[in-house]
Amino acid sequence: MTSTGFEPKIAAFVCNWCTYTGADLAGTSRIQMATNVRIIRLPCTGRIDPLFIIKAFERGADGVIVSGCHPADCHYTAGNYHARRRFTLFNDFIEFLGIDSRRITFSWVSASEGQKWADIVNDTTARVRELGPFSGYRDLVRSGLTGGQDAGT
Amino acid sequence: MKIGYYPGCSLSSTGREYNESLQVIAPLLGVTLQEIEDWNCCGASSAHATNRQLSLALAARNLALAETQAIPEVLAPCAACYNRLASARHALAKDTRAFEKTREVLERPEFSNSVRVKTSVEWLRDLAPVIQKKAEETASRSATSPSVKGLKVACYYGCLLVRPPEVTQWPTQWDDPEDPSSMETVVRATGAEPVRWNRRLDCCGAGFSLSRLDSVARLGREILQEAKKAGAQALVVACPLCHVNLDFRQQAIARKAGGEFDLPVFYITELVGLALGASQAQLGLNRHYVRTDSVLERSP
Amino acid sequence: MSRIGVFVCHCGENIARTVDCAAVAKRLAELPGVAHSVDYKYMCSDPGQALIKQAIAEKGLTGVVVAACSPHMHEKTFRRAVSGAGMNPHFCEMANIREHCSWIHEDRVKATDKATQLASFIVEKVKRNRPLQPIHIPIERRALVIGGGIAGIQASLDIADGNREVVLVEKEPSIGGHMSQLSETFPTLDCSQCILTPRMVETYQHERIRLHTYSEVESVEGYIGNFTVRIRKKSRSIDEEKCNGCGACIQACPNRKSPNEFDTGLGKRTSVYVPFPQAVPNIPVIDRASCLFFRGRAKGAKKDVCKKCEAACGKGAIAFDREDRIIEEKVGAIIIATGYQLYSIGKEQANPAFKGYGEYGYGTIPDVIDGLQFERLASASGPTAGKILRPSDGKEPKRIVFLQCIGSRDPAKGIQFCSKICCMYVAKHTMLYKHKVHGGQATVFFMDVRAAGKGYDEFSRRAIEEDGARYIRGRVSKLERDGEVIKVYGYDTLNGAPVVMDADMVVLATAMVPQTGISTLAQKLSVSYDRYGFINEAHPKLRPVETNTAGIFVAGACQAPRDIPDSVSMASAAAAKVLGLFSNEKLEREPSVAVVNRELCTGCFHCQRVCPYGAIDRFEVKDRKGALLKTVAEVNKGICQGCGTCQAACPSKSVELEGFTDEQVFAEINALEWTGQGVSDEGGRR
Amino acid sequence: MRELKDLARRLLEEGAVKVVIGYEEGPVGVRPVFVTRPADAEKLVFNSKCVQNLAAYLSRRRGHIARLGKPAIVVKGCDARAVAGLIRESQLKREDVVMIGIRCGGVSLQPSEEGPLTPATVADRCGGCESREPKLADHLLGALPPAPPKATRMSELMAQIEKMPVAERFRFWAEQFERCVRCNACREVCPMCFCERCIQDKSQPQWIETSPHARGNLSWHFTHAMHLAGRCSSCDECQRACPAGLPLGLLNRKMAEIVRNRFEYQVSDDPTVPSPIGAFKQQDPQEFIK
Amino acid sequence: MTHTESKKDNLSAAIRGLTGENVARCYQCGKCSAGCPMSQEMKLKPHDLMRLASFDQADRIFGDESIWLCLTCETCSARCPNGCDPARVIDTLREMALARDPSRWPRAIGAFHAEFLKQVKNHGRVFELGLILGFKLRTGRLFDDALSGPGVFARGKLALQPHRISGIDEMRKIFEKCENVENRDLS
Repeated sequence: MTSTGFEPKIAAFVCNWCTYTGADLAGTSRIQMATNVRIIRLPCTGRIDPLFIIKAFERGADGVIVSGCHPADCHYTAGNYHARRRFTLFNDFIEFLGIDSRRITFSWVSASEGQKWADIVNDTTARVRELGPFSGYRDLVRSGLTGGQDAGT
Repeated sequence: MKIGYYPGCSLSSTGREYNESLQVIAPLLGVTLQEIEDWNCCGASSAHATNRQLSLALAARNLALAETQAIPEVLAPCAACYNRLASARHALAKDTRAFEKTREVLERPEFSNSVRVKTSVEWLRDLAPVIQKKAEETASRSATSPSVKGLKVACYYGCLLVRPPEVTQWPTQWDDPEDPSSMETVVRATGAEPVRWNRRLDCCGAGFSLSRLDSVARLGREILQEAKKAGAQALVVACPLCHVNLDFRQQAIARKAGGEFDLPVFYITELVGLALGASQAQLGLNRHYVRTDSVLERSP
Repeated sequence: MSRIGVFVCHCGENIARTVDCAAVAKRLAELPGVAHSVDYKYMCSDPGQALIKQAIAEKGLTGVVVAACSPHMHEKTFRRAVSGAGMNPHFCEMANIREHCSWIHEDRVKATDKATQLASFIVEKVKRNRPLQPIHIPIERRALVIGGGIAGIQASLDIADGNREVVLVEKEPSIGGHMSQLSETFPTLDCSQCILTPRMVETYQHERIRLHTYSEVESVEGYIGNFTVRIRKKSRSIDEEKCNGCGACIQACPNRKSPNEFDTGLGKRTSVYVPFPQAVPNIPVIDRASCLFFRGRAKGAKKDVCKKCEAACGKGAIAFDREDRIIEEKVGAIIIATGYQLYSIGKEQANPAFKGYGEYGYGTIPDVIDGLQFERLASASGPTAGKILRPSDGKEPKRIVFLQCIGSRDPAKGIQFCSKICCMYVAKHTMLYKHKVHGGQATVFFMDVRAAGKGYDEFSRRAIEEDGARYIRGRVSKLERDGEVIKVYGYDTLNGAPVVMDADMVVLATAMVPQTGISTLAQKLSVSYDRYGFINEAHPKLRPVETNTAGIFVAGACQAPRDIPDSVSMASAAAAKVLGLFSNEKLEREPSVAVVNRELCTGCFHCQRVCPYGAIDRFEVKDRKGALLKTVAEVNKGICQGCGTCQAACPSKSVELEGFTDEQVFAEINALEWTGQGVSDEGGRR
Repeated sequence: MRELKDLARRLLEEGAVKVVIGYEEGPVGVRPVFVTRPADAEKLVFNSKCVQNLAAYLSRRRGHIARLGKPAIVVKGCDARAVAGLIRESQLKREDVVMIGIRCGGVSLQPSEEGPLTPATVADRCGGCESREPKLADHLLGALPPAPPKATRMSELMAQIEKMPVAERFRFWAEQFERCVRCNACREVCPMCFCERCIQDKSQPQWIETSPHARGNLSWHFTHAMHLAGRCSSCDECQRACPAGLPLGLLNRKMAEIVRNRFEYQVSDDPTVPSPIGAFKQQDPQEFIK
Repeated sequence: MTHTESKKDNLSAAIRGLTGENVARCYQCGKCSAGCPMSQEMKLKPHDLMRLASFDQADRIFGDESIWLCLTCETCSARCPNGCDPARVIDTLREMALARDPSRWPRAIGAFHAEFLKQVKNHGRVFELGLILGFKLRTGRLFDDALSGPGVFARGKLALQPHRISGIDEMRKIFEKCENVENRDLS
């Protein structure tokens, strides 16, 4: 379902050292991008519990971005490696639950990759706009409704 | 043991004796040469200088033929041919775009670029133990036949044999591109003595053997002078172009330099042949311009 | 009920241009728990900060949200401001509506909505912030310095003179490092040993410097302020207490054939030896590899051989059976100053990433030497007593060719960096040569002359203008041994002609690379290093002498190619950092660290497995009678860096990262629902 | 099973253990029993109905059992994996439990299931079981019976779900989760659920919506599966215990498969082999990360 | 040298497109020219060519015969410290020169290449006697040295009959295609 004029709400969980700083750089370089993303700053991707993503969907997010330091660049040396394993489980598992993983973007964005951050933001926004609101998921609260018609997609 | 064989144009004419001597020693070393059927010129030394795609295609056709004739490894005695085939193989392996284009040009979609190319030097280097053994046997058998024992020779690799490193050293480094030793190993196996000298890797200018005689003369002179200075009685080469330049042109060069060199130039295969007791005629030594028998008799 | 104050900054036009700051303030005022919400042109200005302090006082705020630039920009500023008003600084947070909003959007309406929501996130977070007190860790106020070259010596002296104890570890038998091998130093041409020796002695005699020569760092444990270091004191086979450095053993030693390392193999030494006359300490070492006695033992000889040194020693200080000893030192800070070594052009390379120079004969041509060897030839205390003579035949070279950038700036050989000091020491070499061999001709092949530094360019020009060194711009293609001489095939790119010349000696300015084993040491210290093994600084510009591990600093050529003045200033800088750290008895640390809830912790120790710093210990919970109830995780606040990986790993969430608790994060997530739209007038929509 | 009874009695008499956790015949099939008096050792049985995974009774949450004193426990190969898990995660010291291992020929879906095992009645985990002999056990009883028949229910259902287009799959699970009443039987019976306080009960902040609607239920079962990644001993007790008949075993099975494919790890009964979650390799897969 | 700033033909980009060689990598150390056996005869030495190429000075390069003096001994490429491949670049420059204007060939060298390739095209292999004669006709160098004279035949060094390979049609095809391919690429 692609609702015209629909503006997706996208939550971004980013690490403080690489991606948040990368996003700052995008700002200082005045790189224009979609307004749909709301950044939530965390110290490290290692801090990110996959359930945050589920929570975000519960609270009305239509898409989620998760981003941190590239492997080997972690400010805390290994946080992102542990995060990566969790993300792998999450990514493969939600597919099985029928949650469309296209609603979630995992990425590594370094402090110097302002442009990459902008691209991630724009691509994700465009993709999620295409997929439409994630009402199917939110509507799971209304019982009787089984299906959240094409909630997946 | 069997190995594919790509003679190349020169070995059927100016470099005949290279081919002949190779044909003589191969069986003596227990190797059968399987010539690639209907091989074509590798394109050296004009194609690469004028049309890259052509140089790739010409070389690749031979590699493709080898593949279809189930030849995993090809011996390319001519250093120029070796360099062209090896370069092409390397380029096609590294550059998929070129690879696809070449397959399309050849109209040989099945071509997979799997054939490895070897120089006669690498090939003989690996056979050095065999050569040494047989050489000693021959020596003990017939003291009469001209021996190369103790003959002081300057090993001349020329420019193309080990260059450029990323090509000739690929997929495996068969010798050090700046300080090679394979030729010396072979020479020692024959009983001759390699001398230390400085021009082993310098170009002799053969590419211009027809078009720029002065350059050729200059480059040839430097090589011959250095070899003589190092006390060499003869040069050993592995490239017909080098041979033409240093043997056929030697007199001309000497005339320009105002002196005499009288430095026989052996193909490495000829040297091995002599050590294995083949006759000078068999090996085609009579085709040389600079007489070879003198040094052979001189050497004890 | 919390009373949050919201302060929306215009940042002049930077934010106001695309965000309707007034509207943002107005809308946020509607948020439950927001007691005060205003906008102002420059929040970071003094009046701006005053505005905040005033509001805290007057409105009795419990938290402050500044919607302005990136927290990386001004978080400290505003936290300082609120604590100035008596509020715990951790009740103040920033919403980034500049870098993350006004600067990257044009649509005023959307930007205003977004700014509002970003700020609301932080409001919700701050509502749940807790007062955090800085963490204090006791500091062991002694420093470890690894490496006794000029950098290590300087750092040690500075710290010791600053009234703190220093443990100095040097792997060679004497301190002094490469500087002690140099003849004279640029740009002043003063004798290296004349300026170095006094400092070596001072180091040795300093009451607050504990010197461990011929020793190496075995292991390092702990964290900033509290390191435990184990040091291997290699056996000199000499009793250091008894030895008085008379040298009788050296006189007695019959085996004089070992190459002299200090003279870069140009000279010979005995098996029992002091590396050089001014060695500190002046205590010999027995080189077990070459000593007849030890070789005899190794061969399993029935009875001991030689022992002439033992006989000669009046003090009975020869101790053949002395073995290595491991000692332990507690320190609060560490300075790495292990220095460099020279890249060699040989076929075999210590670092597999490097290649040798076949075109220069792989180092087989006897009269092709490196810069350090030339230093020894030029040095009065060297094997030739300061005469420039060829290693091959001891003749005086009339024509020396110097090649710069050997290895350096040569990616094909595996090294891309510029070694920085070669331009200068080659210039120096040409001068020394000229001064010693008047008729001699020095020729230099260079790519660029990089003489940036006080008096440096003047110096290198002098080599050309006064001392007649011939500088040819171009790399040399190959070196050939041609009987007595070395043929040099170069090219003069400035006059556009090939250059072929004969040289009696060729000196290679080879690249500076880190000492072998640096990576092992770096791993022991868990500091990062680059692909060459150079220690990485924490920030290339702003934290040049710190490493990425708190409490560990770096000085000298182990961080990058450095000359003496650079190394010394780095060393003093590192020392200053250490003294700064030591100026307090306790170390104050950012309080955002993990805390375990002992009630809830089940002790599965997932947290321990994922912690990048090993900051999680096991803690035994006992009842009053001392019976073990359970073992739970405990965070060592000294080590924890606050990444929060433990919290994500904890299934029951019984470990929480202060400053980023689940409550705070969830508050932000939940705020996704509140857009702030419609609560205000058409503020954002004009 | 004579040797079991004798061993149990001996252990109790000698005071080597204070309680033997095993199975006894009850009114409706076998049920767990906690034998503390040597005489009661006669109660103990082991047969193809002993489907329960008793390891759960070792977890610290069962304080009343712990208080009985050092336990011995009857384990099948699969149960041993759970015990190993508890040891691996320092919930239990190996020396603090006596494991009575029994060579297993498979068990039935339900403890009331009489008669020989058929593909219809055999428990889903038994087919192709590779750990019918609990290596970790202190005592290993019985001879190895013939391998059990293979049940295909789960694998078929799995295949079926994987064939579905994403949306349909979502609908399938939505329907399932809708039926969950959040009785938490799945949690109570799970041997690896030993948290002092389950995240589901965490209220400040609330991680998992407590009201039993499909969305809250999804986030609970999702979380449970995530927490079991690389830990689940795949005893399927959650599924057996579920009154609403949710195919919960599928979730854990899927997760186990992911862990196997991504990190080449399979939960074993060797407590010294650590789980891959909590470790990492520089070269871990990350094709899905931009 | 004065560089005209007009970038009308972006030579460096073209070279990079064809070979992947980034001529800007050349830092002008001159090691290539130092080792080049021909550099003393070239007006533009290898490193000059790299320099000019990186400044897109096509006219300067193609207006000079230096590129034709390269023997492709590849000493330059073997020893370049910064991983450039001048030999390859020069080959490419020669190709480009031809594509622009074949008449730019230095007579002798051009004649040689032309005759050589003609041989290969017609026979599949080089018929050296033909090559020599052809070359002489093209250049009119009938009497200077060259591989002729009785000696050569006496030694049986030159075959009198060209050998024609059976895949000759294939060869012709290859030539035609490549010529097109190249024209496409180089224009």
